Amino acid sequence: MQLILPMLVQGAQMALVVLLAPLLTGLVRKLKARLTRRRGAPVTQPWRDILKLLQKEAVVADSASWLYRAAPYLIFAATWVAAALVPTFATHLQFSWTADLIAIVALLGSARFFLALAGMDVGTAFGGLGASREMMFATLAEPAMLLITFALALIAGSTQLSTIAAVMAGPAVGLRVSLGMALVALIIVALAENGRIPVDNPATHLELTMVHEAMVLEYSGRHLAMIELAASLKLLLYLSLIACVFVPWGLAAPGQGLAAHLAGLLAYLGKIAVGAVALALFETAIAKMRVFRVPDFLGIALMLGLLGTLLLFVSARL
Amino acid sequence: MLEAATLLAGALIALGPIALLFGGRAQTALYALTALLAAGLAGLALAALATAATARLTLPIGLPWLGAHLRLDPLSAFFALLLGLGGCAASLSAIGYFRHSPEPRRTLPFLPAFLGAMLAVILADDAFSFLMSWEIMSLLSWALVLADHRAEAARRAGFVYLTMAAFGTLALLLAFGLLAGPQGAYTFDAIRATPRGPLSVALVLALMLLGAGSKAGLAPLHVWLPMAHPAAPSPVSALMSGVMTKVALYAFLRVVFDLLGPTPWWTAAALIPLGAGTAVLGILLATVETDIKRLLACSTIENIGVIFAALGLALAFRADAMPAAAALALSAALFHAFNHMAMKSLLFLGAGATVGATGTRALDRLGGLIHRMPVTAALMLVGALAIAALPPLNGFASEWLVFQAVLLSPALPQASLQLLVPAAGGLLALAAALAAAAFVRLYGVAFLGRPRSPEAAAAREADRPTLVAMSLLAALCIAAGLLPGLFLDTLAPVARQLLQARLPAQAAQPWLTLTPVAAARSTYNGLLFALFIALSAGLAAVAVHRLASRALRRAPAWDCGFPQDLPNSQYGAGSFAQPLRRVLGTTLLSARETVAMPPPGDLSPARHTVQASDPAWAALYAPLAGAVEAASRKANRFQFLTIRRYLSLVFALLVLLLLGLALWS
Amino acid sequence: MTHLPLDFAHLLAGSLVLLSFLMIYQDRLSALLDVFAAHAVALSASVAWQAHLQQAPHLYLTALIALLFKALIIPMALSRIVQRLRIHREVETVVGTAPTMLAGIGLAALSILLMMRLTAGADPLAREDLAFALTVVLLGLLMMVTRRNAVSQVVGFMSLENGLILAAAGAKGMPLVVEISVAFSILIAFIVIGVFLFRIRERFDTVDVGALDEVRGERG
Amino acid sequence: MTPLALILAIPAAAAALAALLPGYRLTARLNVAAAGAAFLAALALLTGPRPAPTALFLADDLNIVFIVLNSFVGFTAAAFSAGYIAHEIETGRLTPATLRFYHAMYQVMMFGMNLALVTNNIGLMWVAVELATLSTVLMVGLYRTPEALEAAWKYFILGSVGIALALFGTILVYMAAQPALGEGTPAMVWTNLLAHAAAFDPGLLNLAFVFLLLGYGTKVGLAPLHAWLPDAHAEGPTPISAVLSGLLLNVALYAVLRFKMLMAANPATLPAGPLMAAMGLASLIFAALMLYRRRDIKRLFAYSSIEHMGIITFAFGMGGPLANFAGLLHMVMHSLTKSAIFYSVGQIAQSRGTQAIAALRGLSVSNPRLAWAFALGVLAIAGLPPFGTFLSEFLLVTSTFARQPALALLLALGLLLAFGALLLRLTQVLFGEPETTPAPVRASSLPVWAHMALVALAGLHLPGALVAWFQAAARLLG
Repeated sequence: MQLILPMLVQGAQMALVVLLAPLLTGLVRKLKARLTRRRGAPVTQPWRDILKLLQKEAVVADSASWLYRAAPYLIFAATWVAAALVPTFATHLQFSWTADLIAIVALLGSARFFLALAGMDVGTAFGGLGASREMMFATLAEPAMLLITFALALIAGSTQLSTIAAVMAGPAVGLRVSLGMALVALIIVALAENGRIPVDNPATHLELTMVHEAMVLEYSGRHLAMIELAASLKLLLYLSLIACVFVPWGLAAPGQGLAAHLAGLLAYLGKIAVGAVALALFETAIAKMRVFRVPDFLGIALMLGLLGTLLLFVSARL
Repeated sequence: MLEAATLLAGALIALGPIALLFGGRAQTALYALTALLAAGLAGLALAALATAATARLTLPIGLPWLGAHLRLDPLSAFFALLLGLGGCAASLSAIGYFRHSPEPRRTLPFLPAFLGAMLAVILADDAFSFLMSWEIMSLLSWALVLADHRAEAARRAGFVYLTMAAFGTLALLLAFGLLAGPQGAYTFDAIRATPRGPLSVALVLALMLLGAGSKAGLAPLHVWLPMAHPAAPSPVSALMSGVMTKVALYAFLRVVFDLLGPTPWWTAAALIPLGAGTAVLGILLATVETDIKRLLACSTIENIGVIFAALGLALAFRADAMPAAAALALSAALFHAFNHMAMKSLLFLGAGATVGATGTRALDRLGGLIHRMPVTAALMLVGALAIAALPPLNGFASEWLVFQAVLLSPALPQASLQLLVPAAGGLLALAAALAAAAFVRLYGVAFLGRPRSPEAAAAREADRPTLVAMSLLAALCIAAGLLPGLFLDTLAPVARQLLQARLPAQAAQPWLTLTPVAAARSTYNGLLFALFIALSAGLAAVAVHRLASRALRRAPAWDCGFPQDLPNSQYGAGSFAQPLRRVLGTTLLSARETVAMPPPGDLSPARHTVQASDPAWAALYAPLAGAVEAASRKANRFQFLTIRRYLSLVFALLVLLLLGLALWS
Repeated sequence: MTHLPLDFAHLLAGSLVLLSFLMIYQDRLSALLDVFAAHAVALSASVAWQAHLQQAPHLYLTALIALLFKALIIPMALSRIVQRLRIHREVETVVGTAPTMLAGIGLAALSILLMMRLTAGADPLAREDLAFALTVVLLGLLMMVTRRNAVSQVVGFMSLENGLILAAAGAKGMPLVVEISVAFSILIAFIVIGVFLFRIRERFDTVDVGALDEVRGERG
Repeated sequence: MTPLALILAIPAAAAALAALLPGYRLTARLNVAAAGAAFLAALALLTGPRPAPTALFLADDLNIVFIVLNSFVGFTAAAFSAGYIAHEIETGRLTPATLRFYHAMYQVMMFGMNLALVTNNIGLMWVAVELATLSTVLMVGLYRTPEALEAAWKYFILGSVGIALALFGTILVYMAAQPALGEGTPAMVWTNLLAHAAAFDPGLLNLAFVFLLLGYGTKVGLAPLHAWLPDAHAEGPTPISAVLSGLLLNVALYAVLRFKMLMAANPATLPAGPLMAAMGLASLIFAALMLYRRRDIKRLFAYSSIEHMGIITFAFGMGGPLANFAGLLHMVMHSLTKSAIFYSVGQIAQSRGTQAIAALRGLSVSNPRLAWAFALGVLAIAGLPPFGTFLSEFLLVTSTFARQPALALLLALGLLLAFGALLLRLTQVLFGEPETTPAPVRASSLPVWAHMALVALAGLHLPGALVAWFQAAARLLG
């Protein structure tokens, strides 16, 4: 039991995130449609798209190399592994010790690295455009993420997500300004990393405003399916991350029974749903920014992350 | 073992004159012999690290009444290992690289001797032998930089390089003067035994930062590095960036961590921002650089910055009696130094292969090389991933350790350090993210896309020895990324020697998980990471191919329906850098874009020019050069005086001295 | 012992200084050469008086050499050169005569100050002699520095040497070696100067040293 | 004859012979033979028993360093000159008659320098230094070009003023010594002077030192008394440039050192060391700046000689066992290296037919061997290892920094400035594409390589006996 349960939890989570991710995307789209008084496609539409794409023939540009064809699988795998390591409904994942928060973020960086390379592989203007902008956003988002990590680690004394979640769920933390700042910063980073409004518009194919879509413009068929799936997974991952760190209640702890795990799962689904609603509301309420306004936006996250960290020192001194 | 290492150093140095005599005839044999000796050195160093013993030897050369003191301890053994591995790969690659060199005498004698001189620096145990080897090392690398002496840029680079090297040596000379005292106690043992006050510590530290820092490429003394490293032939660039900067690091470690004795905490406050700033500046320069080898050299500056920041942390922890944390920071720095040796050598060799195949260093004339040079491209991908600090490769493993050390800083008692370190951590993260951008750019522009010039379209795969050397280095990168614990255990004796502390034994951890402090705090397992990714990617691919479609059709690129045939319509090096140049470069690099648009009706092409410059040039070097120029122009008037005026000078001095005498008595 | 011998030596040395000042004051080459001849005569007298005081017969020889060479031969030779080379008859000065005189007075003050402060314990005769000698040396240098044409510079140099001989003669019992060497060096100096003047005359149209300086390897 | 007497007799006899013998080939051989014999005599003096000091002559640890160095470089310069001069005859720059004069003057100069070094009488020393100076004046003007004559004239005028000042200083020393030592020769014997210096009038000694420093300092080439030096080096025959830089400057410095020791022996005098250190530093920095705008390669190295004399004077000015040792060593290394450089420069100039740096480009392509010799020489003079200059600069900089940090910083600044300039010119000469095809070189490369080998050997391993000897000499200097 001591060994099997974490293994089971781990397996369940891996399956769960893959299944859930396209549904989350579908849910957000649906909610946004409803908010703009459209009926919208069903929640399962992303899944249908993916399955459809998987069946199709892949059209690859003449100038594309092997990297172009391998990248979608690598991107998917890296994102999946990262998502599998963020506690969703239980903290005691079998392999949670494989990576801490920094490594998870870096793994997403690896995925982005391959995505950007794939965007440049065909040798078109759009791919490069998307890649260069994506890397610029990441350049600012990553330090912000590290400072958020720093603030969290300062409170929890650890960068292991399970430990952080356990500490945050405990009574010792309380309400802190720093945490609020970290939360806001994390949300900003999440918006940027997932190419959501106001940083990027996942629904656009308007040439000059594309970032993520520009990179994957040449992809088709199963390759596109893998990339879409990876993008959905990434969104889910960030929501799970926010949920796990800032609302860690309901997470099943090691040694608890099946009921606790089921409760955890329900709580998790609830949290994700709330997150989806919040995201849809936010995206509907706000307009997309110009590309060169985004650095200022991300700069806010950077400042908040730094302030959050420094304030912790101040409060610790007081 | 020290005797063997000394013999190796002697043999390598002796190979220089031998090569000079034999000329180009035995080129392959000589480079192969060099590679063999270097490999032997690596083995020897590994054995010495394993035993962690300290050996001493005195040779009757060098300073007359002192002799040359040599010593092999874990610290020097670790750097000898770096040197052996880097030297072996570079010499291997040299076999192929120089095979068709028109003037073999311009590199052949210097390369082995350069390795030997670096080894001598590492083995030296007194100030004189140390500085002598140090300067010989600079001199030989200078000769190598000038191998392509017909290029004006190389001559200029050589001049700036050796002048900076002389500056550094003078700083070291002063530092050792202070350490040795007026009686001239030049042996390291004597220096170690002398207690010193805070002023002296501060001076030595400042001088070491100038001396070793200028060699390593610490800002603002880094300007020579992007000039000199690329100007040399690529195997030499690999050695200079991969190994020689580490020798500079060794000098810093030896003096500040070993000879200087306890250092106050504020030494760290000086070092950490310097390192973090260097990292950001270096990589920012790399993101706008359009010359493939210069880009790599700028990235060297970044990594040196990271290492120095980690060393600063180690100093802080040591000063505050936190040996375990200090050992973590030091191990992170050393591990990163090792990783950088492997990945930067790999990248430089690959860049050399690229330049050799296309005849150009301009990124904007490359493109699509992944089709023409598949092996080089694959190996370069490993290097690019590694240096961009991405898991599961080795660059990430060491940067992760650095961040772990950063995360331990809240325990430091000094408020200024508490505030400084998180900010520095943010800068390091910025540098890592920028590195990813820089290497996506390098790899994407040079190896992916379509060829931008006929040379790139006709490129051929690199020569076999270079590919072998690159494969070795790539294997090192992968091994250090997947099994960082084993590497960290290997360098534990160094931390124990310098700090009397070490990391927890990594080999004992379950699954060889990297556990710098405690399992509950932070762990990372590169092996499992890689395994998971490989498994899930493989699984996904197999599943998709089996269960869904495997049909594939080649077609022209879609490109939103308006495909452009011209290869220049691709994103190039300049365009890729544009967002970052605008966001960060405008202020930091005073980047400017100007568009000269012809008036309506005029058929001449519009011009878009981009300028970006290293702020250190404008702030420091240009005024200095101007001052020397002005002073020499003023002084030069004394060459054109009449005899009467010269006599007036004599007369004036006489009267002055007599006046002084009258007033003095 | 009365003060008389001392005073006389003092007087002679003082006259040398006075003549040095007179030389600075001259603005014509011929007059300058005349004053220089007088300078040499004064030197000769001074050395002879020292020979008498110190009972050092070899100093008479020195006095004689000074009289013959410096008071007669050299001024004559130089005026021949001036005539033959058709050199400007004026002494070309760098700064005006008056500032030069002022500077000379300053130098004299300096050397006297030096002697008074430094050599309080020394033999008074030697001391005052030395003060005057130093003044003459410095004035000679001053003349070399403030005159443009070669002939007056040569004269300045020779008056400087006169100062040296004055000092040497004043030093009690200074071995003969020195006097001979002084004479010797002046001889060689003059010969070589003559040789060079000759060559310079051959190649350039003037012995103005300033014109010589136009040629130099570093320009152009 | 004793070795001491031989050192003087050989050049004197050779000078007379050379003036009489016909044919430049014969006199050239005589020149080499005499210089070689003098070198052997110097070695005999070094290894044999030291003669006791007499009223005229003296041999102690200090001046034997100078004598051996002097006769060695004199010998190699003569050997180099033999081949060099033959080329000058071929190109018609010199005539056989001038050469006879040249060889005679060479030996007169050697005689003068040796006399200055071995004499125990400060008056005689003065005579000897002037003799050496005047003979070199004549050799500088040997080519009779306007430039050469101008250089000789400048050298002569400035040298004469130096002569006069030094003589005045010598007279003052005598006057200071005369009350204590009595009238006549004993008051001019250096060993006597040193023994009784404490009883001398300090004021007079101070005054004397000012004049001696300026007088002999002119010969040393200390700024701002240096003006004659660059032109004399640049316009004279190259072997003479080598001898000037390698020897004459040292001899003048030797004179200054002797008087510095005298000053040090009287505690009431002003400190001579700081004065010398200041002048040395000024020369170093000034010459370093001057190096930047040189177009003539010989003038470049002439300024470098000023720079190094500055370093050496600074070292002796600092005093103390380490700095004095460094100063002595640096002086020897500088003499060997600088003369080797001038030999190389002579060969290069003969090969290319010009001394203009801009026209010497691409030497490493056209004459690789020459380029190696030249490059090693320049790197050595710039103070790089493995040469002895590095050893001496190492000792000097480290020991100075531990005692006087501010001075060491200035010293380092000067060294760096000079390094930059030399490197700039070295790069310019060695690299790039050569403009012209080189002419064959006649002069022997053996002296260059012999010197460089010695310098490299000194940097790697100084024999213990040599070290003990130099340390003893350094102790003499206080």
